[in-house]
Amino acid sequence: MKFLVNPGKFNEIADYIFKPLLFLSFIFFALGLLFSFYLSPDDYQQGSTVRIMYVHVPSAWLALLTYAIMTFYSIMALAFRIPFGFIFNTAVAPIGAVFTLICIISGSLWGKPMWGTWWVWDARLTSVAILFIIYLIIIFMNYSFENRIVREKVIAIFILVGSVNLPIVKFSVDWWNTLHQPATISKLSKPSIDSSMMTPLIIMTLAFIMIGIAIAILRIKTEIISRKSNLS
Amino acid sequence: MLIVKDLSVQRLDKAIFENISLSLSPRNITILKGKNGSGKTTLLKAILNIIEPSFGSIYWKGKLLKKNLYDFYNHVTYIPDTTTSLKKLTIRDNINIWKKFFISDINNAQIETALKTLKLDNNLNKKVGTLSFGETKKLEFLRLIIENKNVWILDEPFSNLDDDSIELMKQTFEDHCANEGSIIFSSHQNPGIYVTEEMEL
Amino acid sequence: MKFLNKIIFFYFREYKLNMSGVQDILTNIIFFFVSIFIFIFSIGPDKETISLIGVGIVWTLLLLSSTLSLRKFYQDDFENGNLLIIHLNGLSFGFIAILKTFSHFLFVQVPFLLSIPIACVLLNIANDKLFYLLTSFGIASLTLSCLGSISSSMNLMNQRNYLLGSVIVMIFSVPIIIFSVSIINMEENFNSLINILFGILLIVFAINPWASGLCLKLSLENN
Amino acid sequence: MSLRFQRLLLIMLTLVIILSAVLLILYNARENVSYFYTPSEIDKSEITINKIIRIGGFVENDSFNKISSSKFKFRITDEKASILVTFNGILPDLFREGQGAVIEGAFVDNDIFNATNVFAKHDENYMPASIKEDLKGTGYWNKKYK
Repeated sequence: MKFLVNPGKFNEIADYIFKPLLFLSFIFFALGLLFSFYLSPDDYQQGSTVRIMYVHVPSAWLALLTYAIMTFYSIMALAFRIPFGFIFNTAVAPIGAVFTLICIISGSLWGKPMWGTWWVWDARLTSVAILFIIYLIIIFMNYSFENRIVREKVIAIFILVGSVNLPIVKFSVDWWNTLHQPATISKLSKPSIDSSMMTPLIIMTLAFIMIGIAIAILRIKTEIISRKSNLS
Repeated sequence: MLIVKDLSVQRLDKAIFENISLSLSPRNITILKGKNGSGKTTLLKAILNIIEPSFGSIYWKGKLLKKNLYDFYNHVTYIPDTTTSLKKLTIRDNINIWKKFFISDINNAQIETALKTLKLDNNLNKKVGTLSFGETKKLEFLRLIIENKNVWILDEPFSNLDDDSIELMKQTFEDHCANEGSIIFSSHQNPGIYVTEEMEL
Repeated sequence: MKFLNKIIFFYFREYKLNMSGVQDILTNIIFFFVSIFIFIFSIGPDKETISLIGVGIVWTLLLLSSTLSLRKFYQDDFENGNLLIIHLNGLSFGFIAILKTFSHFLFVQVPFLLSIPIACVLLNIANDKLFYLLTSFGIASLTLSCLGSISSSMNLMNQRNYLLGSVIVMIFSVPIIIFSVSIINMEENFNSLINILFGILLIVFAINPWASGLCLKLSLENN
Repeated sequence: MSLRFQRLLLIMLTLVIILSAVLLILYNARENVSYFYTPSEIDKSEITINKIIRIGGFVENDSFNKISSSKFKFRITDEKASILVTFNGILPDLFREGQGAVIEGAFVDNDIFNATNVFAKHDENYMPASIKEDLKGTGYWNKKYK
């Protein structure tokens, strides 16, 4: 597991898995699209609109997951002095922001026909909007500091402070009355989704994860190179 | 008392200085000489435990500095190359603040003689912001008297000082030395101060 | 005892410093009132509308005026080396952050607290709401001071993007605003809402010395 | 007080504060960040006329009346209390009797709520339309699926 903290080792492994990963992610993405458009049934309630879920839910999961991993790397970087954590944070924040944006856009596209509105300020939607802005602040911070050492450490501290928002996003639908429905899939209980709709959801999630990892590999490699040549 | 062993500081994988060793005991005056950007301030900050050294260690009274930091801070006065006196306040206010904040046991008469020798006693009610650069610099040195501590760490104390003031500092340094004190200061050249150790950076 | 003395004289220093720049604090308050005038003029003379959105206006402006002065939080003491001197006098960075936060609360937020009643008269806010507004702002303003400490210590070395500090404070103050505005709208839930606000204050207050202390050390280290 | 002792003090302080803060919030946060009220939460005696609020619940069965092409009348219920709602506008696709809904508007008098916005609320269950027919046929259709 050393490649998760060591830039050199990371480069080795990344070169090794990048092409197969890209290939696999394309296959999964195609398969996922096929499943979500043709091979999955209409919902008993929402009809065809339910297919937005196959984009919305994976992107929402990944937006949260990305931030959680960034939090983990920030702790590693600050507490155990592992500089790879800083590289990871710089490289991955825009990916998380894009996933959050996809989640927000697909969500409002879904909300208009189903709820009758693009956007409401309930607890879930507000906390996701805050998550998006936190991502944006992280990205902007990358361009605001002259001094690299200060910059990456301040960003790591900011990520830690901002991680307070994560449980709020996740549990807002359980804690409070929201227009957004509660979680369909949680660890504690049997998912309340039919297996014929679960399949495309899982395939799409895998596809999203693989695309995310592939872009992350590219960005982390660029970041490592630019640091070596002291460009930033 | 203070021993610096093989100290190196790196930033972004570039060494700012390497393998510096020095020791400071009572009655010692050490000068750090070097060009701009040679890492004089960085070394002083490393000694003050503000900058984490990449390699090497610092000892204070036989213990690692990190383990004995509070005692070290109780014995050291640091004068940075910036103006720490508050520009919006008068000289008198500044002196009052310092006296209280550093819980100084110096009495007013001593401070007054110091002010007189620094030739600052005429404009006690003047705001620091209106003083000339040399005068503010001299005001900074008043903190050495007020804090009344053993080890003085001074960053570029002689920039912008006229010859009279430098002569005065010379005298002050010698007095401090005679009082079992010790001094480290950085300067790009020695203005004729008696030093026991010279360090080229 | 010596530690207590240091704290007391830290505040003596802060008091002197703030009193010498008392016009800065007054400018903040003038900004607050001028913005209220602008709001009143731009909305028009309809008293109903103004009193309806009055609480929101007060909140927005309080947030704006206290974030606009954020740059002064640590910047002066950082640049002229006083932060270092204070630390060398035996106060850890975490404690400096706590002390500074209270000082900001005392010298920047409390004047606002005192000027809220006048703002209420200008904005036609009912007198019985004043009590709720004052209590909620009393708690929330200390929270804002803590957030301000975190954000301004983060941005000490930020020489390009000054507004970022304000954005950080504002984004984290969203829950505070939500709860304090609902205090005014739902008076029957007063106690539990105040408790929540207090809980948020405690969390931010606990994070503050660690985050700010780390950022202060970091900025001094690399200055 | 040495710097290490200050650190220790800070750690203890932080732990105590965080603990009490979490307890405070958990005890109080439950009912307060609601996006809407349920009909039974609304106290009939304390209705403020013309104050804009949101009410969430289910559209009561057999209560939906179409007055004109864009004027509707229905009741919102949570099985304990119900409220008569009038609405002038376009309803979302998902809106039907038995469906969850959140309405935004104000009471025009003590009994009638005039909605300015109607949002449909769907639940967390997803299931193919064909299966619903099967379930209904065999009698396994759970009434809870709204």
